[in-house]
Amino acid sequence: MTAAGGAPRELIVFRDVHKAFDGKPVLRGMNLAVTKGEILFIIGTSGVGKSVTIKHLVGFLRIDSGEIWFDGKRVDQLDERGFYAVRRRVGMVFQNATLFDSMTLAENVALPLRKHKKLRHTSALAEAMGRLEQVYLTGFTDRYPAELSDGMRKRAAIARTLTMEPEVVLFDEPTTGLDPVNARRIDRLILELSRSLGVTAVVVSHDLTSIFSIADRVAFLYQGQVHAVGTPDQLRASADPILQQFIQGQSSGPMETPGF
Amino acid sequence: MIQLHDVGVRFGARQVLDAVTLSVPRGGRLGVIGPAAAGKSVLVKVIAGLVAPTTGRLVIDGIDVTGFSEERLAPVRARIGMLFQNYALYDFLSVEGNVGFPLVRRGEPADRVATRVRDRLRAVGLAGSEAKLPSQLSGGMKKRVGIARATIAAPELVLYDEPTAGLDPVTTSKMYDLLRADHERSGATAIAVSSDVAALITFVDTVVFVYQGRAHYQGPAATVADAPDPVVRQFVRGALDGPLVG
Amino acid sequence: MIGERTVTLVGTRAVAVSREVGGITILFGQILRALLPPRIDGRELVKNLHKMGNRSVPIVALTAFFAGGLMVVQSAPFVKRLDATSLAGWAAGYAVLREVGPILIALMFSGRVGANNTAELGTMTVTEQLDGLRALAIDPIRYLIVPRVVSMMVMLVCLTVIGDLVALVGAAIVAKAVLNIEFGIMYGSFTENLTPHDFLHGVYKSLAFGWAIAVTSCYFGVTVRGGAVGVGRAVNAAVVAAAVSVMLIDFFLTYLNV
Amino acid sequence: MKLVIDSLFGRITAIGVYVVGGVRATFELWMVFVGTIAGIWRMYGRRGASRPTGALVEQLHIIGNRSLLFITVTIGFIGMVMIYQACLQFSRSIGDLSQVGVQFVRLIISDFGPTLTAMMLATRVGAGIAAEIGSMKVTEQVDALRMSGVLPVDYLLVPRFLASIIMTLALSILGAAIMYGAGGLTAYLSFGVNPRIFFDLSFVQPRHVILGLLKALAYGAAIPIVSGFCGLRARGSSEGVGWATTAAVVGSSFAVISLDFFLSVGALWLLKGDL
Repeated sequence: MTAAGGAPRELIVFRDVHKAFDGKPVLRGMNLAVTKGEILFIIGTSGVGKSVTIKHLVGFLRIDSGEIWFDGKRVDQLDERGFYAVRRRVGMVFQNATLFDSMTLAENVALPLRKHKKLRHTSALAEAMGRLEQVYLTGFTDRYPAELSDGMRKRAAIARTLTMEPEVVLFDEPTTGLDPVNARRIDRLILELSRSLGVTAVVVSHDLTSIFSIADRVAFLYQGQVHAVGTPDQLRASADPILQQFIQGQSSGPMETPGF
Repeated sequence: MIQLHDVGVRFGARQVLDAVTLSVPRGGRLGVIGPAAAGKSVLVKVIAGLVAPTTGRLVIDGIDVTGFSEERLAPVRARIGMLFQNYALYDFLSVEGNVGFPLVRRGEPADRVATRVRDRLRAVGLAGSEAKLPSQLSGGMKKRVGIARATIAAPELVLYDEPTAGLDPVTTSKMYDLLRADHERSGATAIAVSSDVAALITFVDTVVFVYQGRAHYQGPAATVADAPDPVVRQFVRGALDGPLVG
Repeated sequence: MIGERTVTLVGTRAVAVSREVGGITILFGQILRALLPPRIDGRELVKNLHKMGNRSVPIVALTAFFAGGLMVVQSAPFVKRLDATSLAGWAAGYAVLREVGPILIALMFSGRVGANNTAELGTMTVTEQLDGLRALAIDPIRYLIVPRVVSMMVMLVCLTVIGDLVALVGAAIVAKAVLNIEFGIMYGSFTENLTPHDFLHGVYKSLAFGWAIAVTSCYFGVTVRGGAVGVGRAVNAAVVAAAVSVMLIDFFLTYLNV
Repeated sequence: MKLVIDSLFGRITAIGVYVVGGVRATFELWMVFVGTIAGIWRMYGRRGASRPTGALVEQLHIIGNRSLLFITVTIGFIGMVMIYQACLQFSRSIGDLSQVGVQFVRLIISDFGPTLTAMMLATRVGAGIAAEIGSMKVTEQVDALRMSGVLPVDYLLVPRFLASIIMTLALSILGAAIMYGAGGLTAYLSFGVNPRIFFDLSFVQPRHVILGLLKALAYGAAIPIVSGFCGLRARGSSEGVGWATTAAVVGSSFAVISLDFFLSVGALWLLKGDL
């Protein structure tokens, strides 16, 4: 079943997306729409397909069937070269930051500046310093990623993604494994870039504190579909027992957790 | 059960732990918390005897094991079980081989080992996965195999290095249910390291806050969010402004 | 005699090998495509040239020294029996320049630089740094692979030239120490009996070896799966594949006598 | 002037650090060797000691059987190339190819057979051992072994050490045979050398065979020790394993070449040039 209709009005639309790995279905007819400028959280248990969902949008994974639309254009059928145009507008911050470990923080941030804005190395470095200041990393610009904490690496990765001046930023588990203070720092950064730069943020997470402090809307993924979607307050007020079990972190309840 | 006197560990020029004094009573449950790279994992490895302290003394159950050779440590280690951060499952052995390994190495007869393995796997909810290889399991399942292996030889002390890292809230709370049930039955001493403080304090009775290589604060788990120390308070609550460095 | 299992085993092996060969060919095609137009990232190229060259000089020099010395030791009984000291330099020089030098240096280079390259790219692959590049709309082949392939080819040729020199010096020193042949006689023996073609034959070979080592090491690096274990396996596979391709190329180039 | 002295001083310090590191690594390498020998005694020398049956057989299979194809292909090709070059050389200078086979077989048995086989094994087996042990080290499996009261050297290195010695000896003999055969074939096909003249074993002496086997034994012992040592030194995560594997390939190849050099020179000296 393919959803009918032309180009959607929302910025990003997933329509009836199916994806299986080695015959095991992960996404089973998922539908989701992202509005311009919002902070949307995709939440759910481990292995439910949250990261898989966002990786489809930038072409790291290919869907089995369905449609993905970005800014009025269908993107799921593009080839690798075609996706480079999408990736200039959609940035991605990976779970493990993916800084290049042979480069200092400043060189990391300078690389996309050099490649896309055609800046010379020295001026790219100068601009990179400024960008790192914005994510509170002044004084660490000459360090290598291995010398920094996870939280710092993630902030540098955010700065590097922002050099592309993307319209959308995808965050893959930005606070997983961080201690509470560093987790809240990342939350603050996401909020800042959404409010001051107008960037649309799609955040994959199961950090309950983040969800209830910065999300505009939340999509709860369960058994390969969007089980519930709404503002944090709407989710809290929902009577759905599975959703309630998840957002309260209870061990007993009707939810099936195949990953446990 | 465990006593650390002025323990310091130095890796090259880096002082990882500095004058840590700590004691855990038999049957106690200690949670180790603190910022990244503060020395939490190293502290656990010192207790397991995997990292030799540069200075200070380590006493396990009244025996001063400081400076013991690998061979002399073996009988001490036989009383300790450990869940490693990345599971450390032997990738060339099946689940059954992994869980039974500590018993097989002690020369227990095969049928006794098989019974114990089945027993343990049932306790962690993995009955029927005996023949699988670690690469066929999810993260949560690997952690539970690790727990089964750590506890199969009925250790008096179990060390858990990040038992819930990367798990979602529901799985996390199921994991702690499992640990709680296990320890209530066995009465073994437990030491757990975790960066998920909120979930950890549902399992442990005391916490130690490791900060800049030192045991900065120690107190009851239930009230750690209201600890008198402002650094601890800021850390546990995740407040952005405060005296915490790093 | 040959059981069904053996046949199956050989079959699976053959399929696996042809899959790798196919993958390497595809990567080679992609590299060629990325070279048109040739926009190589200068910083990466310089960095790799420096790293790959400097890092390997000591080990290549030591290997070459031993190789040169060994050739003299091996020819010693022959030379003694014929009492033809003037032949010692010729025998050692010919073997070193044409075969032993290029091959041993290529094997060492494959271990030092090729394996290291696989490990680096492999680590970047498993820690998603390659995807990180793609997410920044930078083509990993153009940005990462091409400079490495070019650097390896250039550097292996340079190292072979250096290695040849060191090996001849090593041969002369060992000849003096073991057979008591004067340096002057050795020098004369080298210059009289060896042609530039002998030297160039080795250099041409090393260019092809460099290409083979570069493409195989990059291929096994970017196709790593499964964390630390995968990286180790990839490095292992890369050095094995490099050794096989070096031997195969050597065989064909020898017969062509380029 | 002060600047020059400072920079010189810095250089000397750097070299000093390098040398100290090298000496320490050599010492640790030696300790791994001693530990492995002690491990053999612990596992096989005492009555009732725990012997992991199957581990040795498995390693024999991995190191030996699985290298067969690789060794056959590489050694076969290099054998053909070497005899081709030698024939070219002989026909260019002496013009008489009847001596090629006689000289070649002596070289193969006492040197090229074991050495080139070991060079190939250093690549395949050395990298394999370091990759396996290195990834066990960084994923804390080695620590898990220690927690179960197992000495990592006994469990991981001893079977590989014994298997490597046995299999390097066996594969060296095979490698020499393949080289000789491939060489004879090439000499016949490309230069028309009569196989009956080529395959003339009358000049082979027991000392050539002994030297060749001695070399194979030394290589077989050195490869697993160097590679296991590199694996056990791995740190970090995947980059640590990569480093260990690289170091193992370079280290064990270099060990083969330098052992060859010293054993050859030693034999030459011992036999007063009559090798």
